[in-house]
Amino acid sequence: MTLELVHDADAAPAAPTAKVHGEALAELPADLYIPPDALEVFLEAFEGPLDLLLYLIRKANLDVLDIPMAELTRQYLDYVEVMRHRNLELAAEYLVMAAMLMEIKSRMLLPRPRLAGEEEAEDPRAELVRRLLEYERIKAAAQKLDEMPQAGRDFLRVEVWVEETLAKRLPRVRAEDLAAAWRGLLRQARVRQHHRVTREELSVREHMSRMLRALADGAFREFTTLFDPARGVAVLVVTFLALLELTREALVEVTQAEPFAPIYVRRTGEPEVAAA
Amino acid sequence: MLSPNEVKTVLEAALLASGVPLTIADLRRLFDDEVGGDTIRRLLDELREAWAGRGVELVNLASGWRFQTRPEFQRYLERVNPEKPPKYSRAVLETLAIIAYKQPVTRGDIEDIRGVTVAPTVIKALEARGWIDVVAHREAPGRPALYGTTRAFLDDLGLRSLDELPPIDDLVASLDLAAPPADAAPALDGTSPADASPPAEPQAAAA
Amino acid sequence: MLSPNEVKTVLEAALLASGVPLTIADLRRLFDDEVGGDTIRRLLDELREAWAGRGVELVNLASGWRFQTRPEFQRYLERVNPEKPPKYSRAVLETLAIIAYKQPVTRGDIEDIRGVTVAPTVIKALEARGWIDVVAHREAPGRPALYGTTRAFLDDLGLRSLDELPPIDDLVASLDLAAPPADAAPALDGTSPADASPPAEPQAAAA
Repeated sequence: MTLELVHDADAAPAAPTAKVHGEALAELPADLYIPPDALEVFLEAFEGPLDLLLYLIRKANLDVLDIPMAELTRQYLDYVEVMRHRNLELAAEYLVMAAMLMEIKSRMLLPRPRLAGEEEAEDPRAELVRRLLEYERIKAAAQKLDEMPQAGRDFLRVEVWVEETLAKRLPRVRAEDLAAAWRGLLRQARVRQHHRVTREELSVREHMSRMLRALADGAFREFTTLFDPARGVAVLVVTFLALLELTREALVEVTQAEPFAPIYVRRTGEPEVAAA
Repeated sequence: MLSPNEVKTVLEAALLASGVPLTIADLRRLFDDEVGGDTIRRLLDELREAWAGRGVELVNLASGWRFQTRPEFQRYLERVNPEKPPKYSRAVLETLAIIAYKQPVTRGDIEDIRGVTVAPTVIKALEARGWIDVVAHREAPGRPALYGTTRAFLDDLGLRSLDELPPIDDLVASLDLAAPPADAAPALDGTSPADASPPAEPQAAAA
Repeated sequence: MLSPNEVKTVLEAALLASGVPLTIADLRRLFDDEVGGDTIRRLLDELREAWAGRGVELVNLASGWRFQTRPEFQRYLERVNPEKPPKYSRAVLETLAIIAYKQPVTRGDIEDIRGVTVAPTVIKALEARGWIDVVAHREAPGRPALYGTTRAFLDDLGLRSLDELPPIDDLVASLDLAAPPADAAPALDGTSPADASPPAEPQAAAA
């Protein structure tokens, strides 16, 4: 069995640490003697039999690709024995691994049959080696992941307060929503009346509202001041229609002292006292 | 020891990353209290000036300093905000539609068209939004308020005038409602008394 | 129409205000899609440069762009921000590494690699952090859940994709541990020594 010194210090495993009598213990003692107080801590420090095996291999500078099975198995069993003497609850995996190591060791002692035309039979250690290396790789990966900058630990997300007090979120309404609402109304009612609303009528109604606002103070207004010739004939006509409609609905009062005298218009009813 | 510029960089990073306002005492802790409160205050003022004209500003609140977006940028930000904007209920939308298309109308008119009572909260919601207001009172028992839409309503909907509301006469046609009943009355006549009452006394108007 | 500088100001405000990374599509919505993706990308690069040397940086992550503090400033920031994410045990970290590098994997696969049972709390801790989730179920007895890492995992580690994880192959270059096809029954051959890929011949490792 070869025993090569393959790994430098950088390959040394992250030694578990423990405190014994208040003093930090950086690594397992070489002779595998484990101070009783530290044992429990060490047991917890290993993530399982593979981790323990890797530790033993790396600590003794064994070649993981050519493991001296007898030596490794002995050390492993010693360790497990110490744990059992301490009556520590030993995870089943440790015992399964012990059995596996002994099986490999015994197979190593048997001559390997070579069949004609075939490659050399598989090394009994192959599967163990593969698992150890894969686990070691993952251990390294875990360490590298942990070293990467991590949100919340090594850097913080920037999330500036969004000031909403002045620009409060309000429902958005599109003109189409109104048309849809109207359509819904029509459908519901199957219309008791003829709710034909044309663009023209809308204009009239808009001017009705506008005129009522203009007359809000309840004062008389001269008829011509309600018209804005600058906006064109169509608007003049619509404004006039609005005035007629308002008169018909008794919302405004139109008065003329005598023919050709100025025509006055004013809102009917109380002025907008409540509006304030 | 950090230079004033380095201190400023740390202050900026801390304030940008903090979800809550930070007091001067908090900010001093960034430097293990090795930078004085006055220095920090001065650097905060410099920072505030440096951020002028950006979409985010540094403000001094009762509870400390914090970065916050300027309200003017809210309209952009809410477009990416996954949060759903609130929606008006059907009652509010229908009421608004009736006021928009049939103004000026009273609450009674709206109820006639909708066939249900209109809760005062519905009208209030639209008034609070500044989209409708009382344009007059109808000369009828109880002198009900007549509602119309406002300039703000047109602005908020991106319309120049009510003409730009989607026409709905073609809709009526599509619903086979084109042929009006022979005695078709204007939609709102139900509540509108045929005989107009005489005008009221002119009175001082409320501003 | 906004000028490029105005667009940049809005982009900056939106990114500073967003707790989650924003994609180019998200950012285009800021402007109702009226600014092209290329323009936005260019302005983001300008912004990133403008922030060079500050305590906060603009980064491009798996799920989009985000502002975050630079790790060099963490030692200051953690003095006012004592809240820290959990420090994970080796069991959690190794489980995470297996899922990250070998996904998708079942709990059984993880146990095969680590050689010990994986406590449910370990999986739960990673799920609670939002770093892993169930991506599918393997067609095998019991239909075990297959775990994979999430975008949040990449975001939290400042990565754009899994390719940017640190390579670990150089560690054991001599061994071919290439994962078997994903649909092969056990993703990790630990459970089936029979058809495991042949381990490398014992080689003299250079000291």
